[in-house]
Amino acid sequence: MRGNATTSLLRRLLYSLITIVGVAALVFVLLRMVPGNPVATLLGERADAETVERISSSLGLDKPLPVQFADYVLGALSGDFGESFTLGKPVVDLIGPAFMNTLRLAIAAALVAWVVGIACGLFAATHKGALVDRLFMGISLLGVSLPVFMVAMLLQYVFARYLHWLPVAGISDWTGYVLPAIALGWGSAGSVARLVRSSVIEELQQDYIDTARAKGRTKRQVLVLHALRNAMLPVITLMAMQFSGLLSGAFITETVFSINGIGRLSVQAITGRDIPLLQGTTLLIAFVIVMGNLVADLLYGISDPRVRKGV
Amino acid sequence: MLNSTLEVSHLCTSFFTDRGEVKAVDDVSLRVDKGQVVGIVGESGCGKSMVARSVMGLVKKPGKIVGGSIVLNGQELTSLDDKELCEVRGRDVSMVFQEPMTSLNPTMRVGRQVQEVVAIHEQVSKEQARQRTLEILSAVGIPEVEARYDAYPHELSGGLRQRVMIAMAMIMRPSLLIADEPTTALDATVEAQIIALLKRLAHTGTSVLIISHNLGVIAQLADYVYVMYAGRIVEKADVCELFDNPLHPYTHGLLGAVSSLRSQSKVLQTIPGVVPNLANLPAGCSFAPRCDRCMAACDSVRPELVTVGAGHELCCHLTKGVDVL
Amino acid sequence: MSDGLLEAYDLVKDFPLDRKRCVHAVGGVSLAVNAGETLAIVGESGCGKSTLGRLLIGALPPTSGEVRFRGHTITGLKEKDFSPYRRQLQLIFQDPYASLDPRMKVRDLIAEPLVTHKVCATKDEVTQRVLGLMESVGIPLDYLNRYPHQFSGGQRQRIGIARALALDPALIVCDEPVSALDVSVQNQILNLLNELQETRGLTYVFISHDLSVVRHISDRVCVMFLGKVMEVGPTEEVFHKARHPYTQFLLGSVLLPDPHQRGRQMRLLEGEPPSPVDPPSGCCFRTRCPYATELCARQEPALRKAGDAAVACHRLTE
Amino acid sequence: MDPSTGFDVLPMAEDEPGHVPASAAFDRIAYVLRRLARDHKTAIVSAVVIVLFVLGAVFAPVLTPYDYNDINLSQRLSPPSLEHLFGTDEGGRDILTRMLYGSRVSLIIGVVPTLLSIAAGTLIGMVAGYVGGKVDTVIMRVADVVMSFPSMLLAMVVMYTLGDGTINVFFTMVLVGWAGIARVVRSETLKLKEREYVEAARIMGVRPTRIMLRHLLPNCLPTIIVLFTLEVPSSILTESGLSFLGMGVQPPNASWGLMVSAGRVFLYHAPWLCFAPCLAIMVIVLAFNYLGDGLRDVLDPHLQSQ
Repeated sequence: MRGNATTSLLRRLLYSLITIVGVAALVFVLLRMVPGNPVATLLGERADAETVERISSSLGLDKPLPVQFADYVLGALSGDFGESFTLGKPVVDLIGPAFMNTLRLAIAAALVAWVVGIACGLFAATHKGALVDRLFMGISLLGVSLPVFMVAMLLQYVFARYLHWLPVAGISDWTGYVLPAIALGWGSAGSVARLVRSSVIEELQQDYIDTARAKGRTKRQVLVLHALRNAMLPVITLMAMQFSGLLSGAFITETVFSINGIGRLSVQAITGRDIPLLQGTTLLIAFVIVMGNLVADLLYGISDPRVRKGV
Repeated sequence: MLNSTLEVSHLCTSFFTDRGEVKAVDDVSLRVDKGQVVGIVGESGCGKSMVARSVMGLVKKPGKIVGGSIVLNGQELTSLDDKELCEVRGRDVSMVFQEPMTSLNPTMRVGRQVQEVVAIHEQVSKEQARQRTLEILSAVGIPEVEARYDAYPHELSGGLRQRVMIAMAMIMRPSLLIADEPTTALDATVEAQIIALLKRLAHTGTSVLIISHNLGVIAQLADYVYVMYAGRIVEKADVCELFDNPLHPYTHGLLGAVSSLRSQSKVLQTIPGVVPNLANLPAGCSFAPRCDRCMAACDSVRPELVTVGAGHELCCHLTKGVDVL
Repeated sequence: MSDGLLEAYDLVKDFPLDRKRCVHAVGGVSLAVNAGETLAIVGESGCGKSTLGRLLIGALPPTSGEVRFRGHTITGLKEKDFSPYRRQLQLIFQDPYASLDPRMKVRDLIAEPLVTHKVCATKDEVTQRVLGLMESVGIPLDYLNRYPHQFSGGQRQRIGIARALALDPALIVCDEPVSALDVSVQNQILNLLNELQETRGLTYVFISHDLSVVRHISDRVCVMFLGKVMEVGPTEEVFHKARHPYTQFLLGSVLLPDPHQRGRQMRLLEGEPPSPVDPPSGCCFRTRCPYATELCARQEPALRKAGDAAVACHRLTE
Repeated sequence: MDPSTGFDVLPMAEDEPGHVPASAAFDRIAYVLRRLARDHKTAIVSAVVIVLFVLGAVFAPVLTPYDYNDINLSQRLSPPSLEHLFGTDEGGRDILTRMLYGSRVSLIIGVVPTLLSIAAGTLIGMVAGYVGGKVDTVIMRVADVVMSFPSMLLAMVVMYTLGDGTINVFFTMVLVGWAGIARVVRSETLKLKEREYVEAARIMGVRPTRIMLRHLLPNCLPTIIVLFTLEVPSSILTESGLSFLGMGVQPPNASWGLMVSAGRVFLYHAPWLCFAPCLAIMVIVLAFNYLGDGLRDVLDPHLQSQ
């Protein structure tokens, strides 16, 4: 049994590794499909052919694609992701601090999403069909339906510009995280609430709930002691995947609130046509997502004895 | 009065669907005496499980008990609120379900699931509760209880799981055990084991209400039998009387169907047609469309239960004719 | 074994669980089905009886061993070569709710084998054949365009039977065809199967766990345990003179529908069923057998003739 | 007929009168509509809203006297009035007009790539699920790679390399979209494959392609329909987000996301610039989600809410 668990863990790790290499290769190929020489685009029309040539070869852009890719992977393994075209610094030095900003934002957003989402979902599930249920589900659908920029701008307008309770943009202290966290977490809260609700309702229809009731447990006890744990299994998976989503999907939130995170950096890299930087951020984001999926898998395995024993 | 553990009278349980009211249990009265094993027999969809659920107070929406009374050990259950019912459930009356596969919580160790019952109804230390759990687990015939205590349901065979369910139901020594098709999902050899176990339990003084579509199970276990058809009791009698002298055409047909399997005849006896849709019952006797002795009155007038012999009651217009006695 | 319609030689089927382990569903079964008879395969869940049924008609490829139909090997054939045998060998499923595509009408369900094997030249001919089949299994003809959910369990099973009959097969494997049905309806289906056998000269392999049904319908019985044949012989012989301990236990667990026979001592099997992933050495029943000896653990008993039956037990030879 | 094998006549439910259904599809659509009208009135309303949006997009030139790019600097940033129901933008262009034209972008981008992704995803997912083995492993690894990109980022990268333009937007969205659908269809196929009726067909000798077309596809259809109604709004949101970041539709073409982005600067002096397109996005996305919700309930494919 134990040997099984280890091999399945190893297999998953291997799959994750393959996925990351696949992502890296895809990014690499995509970015080199740009028509024309990126260096020429970067330097503008003023640059003469010789300069373009020189810079291209210093960047290794004149080598065949597989060689470039191998170079890149080898470099990446030793922590060298190249140097940003536009900002003139090593990519690592740029994405490191940016990632920390994004991480803090994601944690705050996850907190918002999960606390609100789980609470609303539970409440709706236990009052299925009642007015609160429909109200909460209506709001959660709104949560999934509103574009992030709209929520962000609305929050900014009301709480920062109009009421002056919180800063408009940028981060000087923790108050700076409040509005972006809500904007970013809003949609996730909606989907968590919906999943919690449907999962709890489904679990409450299982046969073992009758058994627990037949033992003399009250409805509330059955919910807390029996249904909740099992209902949370799919939710845990969703949350793990969501967290990586929050870490990687903050393009708009970071742009609206001027937070120097990975999302904003990626947007800058694209507008600046900065290949090394974009490569770095994309790879980081893909890595985060793959890790999120891996953690989701593992968490599910740990929390469900049926899966844990490899049956 | 004191002699009966359970007294159900004129119980009506209905489902309120968008096609209107469906009477799953329609004016059912039954009685389980102390130490007695009472069986309810009927085909799928006749409402027999709903009787059990009504007694346990576990009728799910959109179902509801709409009338009648359920008296357990002198206590009226239909007027209790959920909290009071919770005290009764598991302590005075308990239930074993059909599917041992899904009736146990998949993510909780079985020992804890059994022990939980004690924790709900008594103030005892964890160690004591554990001790009692181990005792009851071995009493229901589970080998290596210490190891099984920490097992998850999926690690046990179907037979062991049903034994765990029975242990759970019996740990508080309730006065009434309801077993709803306890062996339907099990293999023949395991079924025999579980029936033997239930027989043994019945001898310890617990009253048992056993619900089954299997006449073999009923014949082996029950002292007194109720036959249900389309939500109503159509015949009730002592077990030997019922098997020797079935009077209702439905009972007759059921027994005939089973016994013709054991006879040498090439063509088996059947009951034509299917169990009717409860939402759309005929005006008269529900069995009339399938009955080979159907008379004019059967289509329009609903028969009532009439005593036809010692402890033998029948719900059929034939009682009025000469055919019966 | 030469007069058999269908013969199986040392059929083995393993289902891999992961890289190392596998479920030994059927472990070396040889048997013959004679033309016109009903051979019942009985056993408890997990004994491999359904798998064996599927192996017999070529619905599953065996891990090893072979099946011969009228003397021709049908194992390992290409789809094109197997096609004519496919028409001769059909299956009726246990669950009449799951085995009919909910999105197809009765006419299409019954016509599917006809269309697949291009039996009929015209659409009219297909319809005629479908109507004929419906009549022979007792489905009112005006239900032609209904969907499965509009029928009861018994009616659906009739549709399943009509579909199995469509290609005029020689042999039908009935996989627990009545275990999902109520007693009264069950008998209707059994009567129908009997009637069809007489009128069409069918051969049945009847898989069931219900001994009273088996006793009624079969000519011969094959008792299986953990993928192996324990005992095989004429029905009356097996039921009256059960020789294998497992058969005895199986018969001893039958709950008689007769309250007067309550005193009869039921024979209860001890212990837990062994795992098909890791079966016991020697005789697979020995872990639960009260007569097990050291020989049983060492050596697997072969099927040996005993009266009209054949039994796989060491006790018999002593 | 022998009375002992007498035929069991199942009573027909009231809403299934004895008449022979004219056509399966028609019957099912009627049933779905009836159930929606009873239990999910919001879904019906949503369907109507969606139809209105479609009509608005199609008849935009007829519905408004202005052109979407009529610059009129004398009318800059004028608030909503009878003349300009939703006001005008910084170039004096009528916002309602621009919104109507913008809805063309949103609807086309919402629907067309989704249809393409669903077609591709269903095909790939069904083959992977039914064939299994190495084919399945390879397809699912590729899907994993695609799904490890946040769709927005992949869209941005593709736009960056291929340049913007409707075809490229389509291409990107299909490239991102098929994987998720393939995954759902695959798991549905795996489930259906185990059903006895599929086994029955296989035993009968029905060819794999026919099994997929006749048995798997029709039974996957409810799932696919619901997926469609859920994918459309997410595509609309992605497009609006891209345009908002300036990476989608380029001016002077109108797109809701682009209008919000342009109006952002004037949020405090002329909030109507953002208000109308925001509202439009919200309404159309909500409508699709509500419709999907209702359909999921009525068609009951076992999809978890996403």
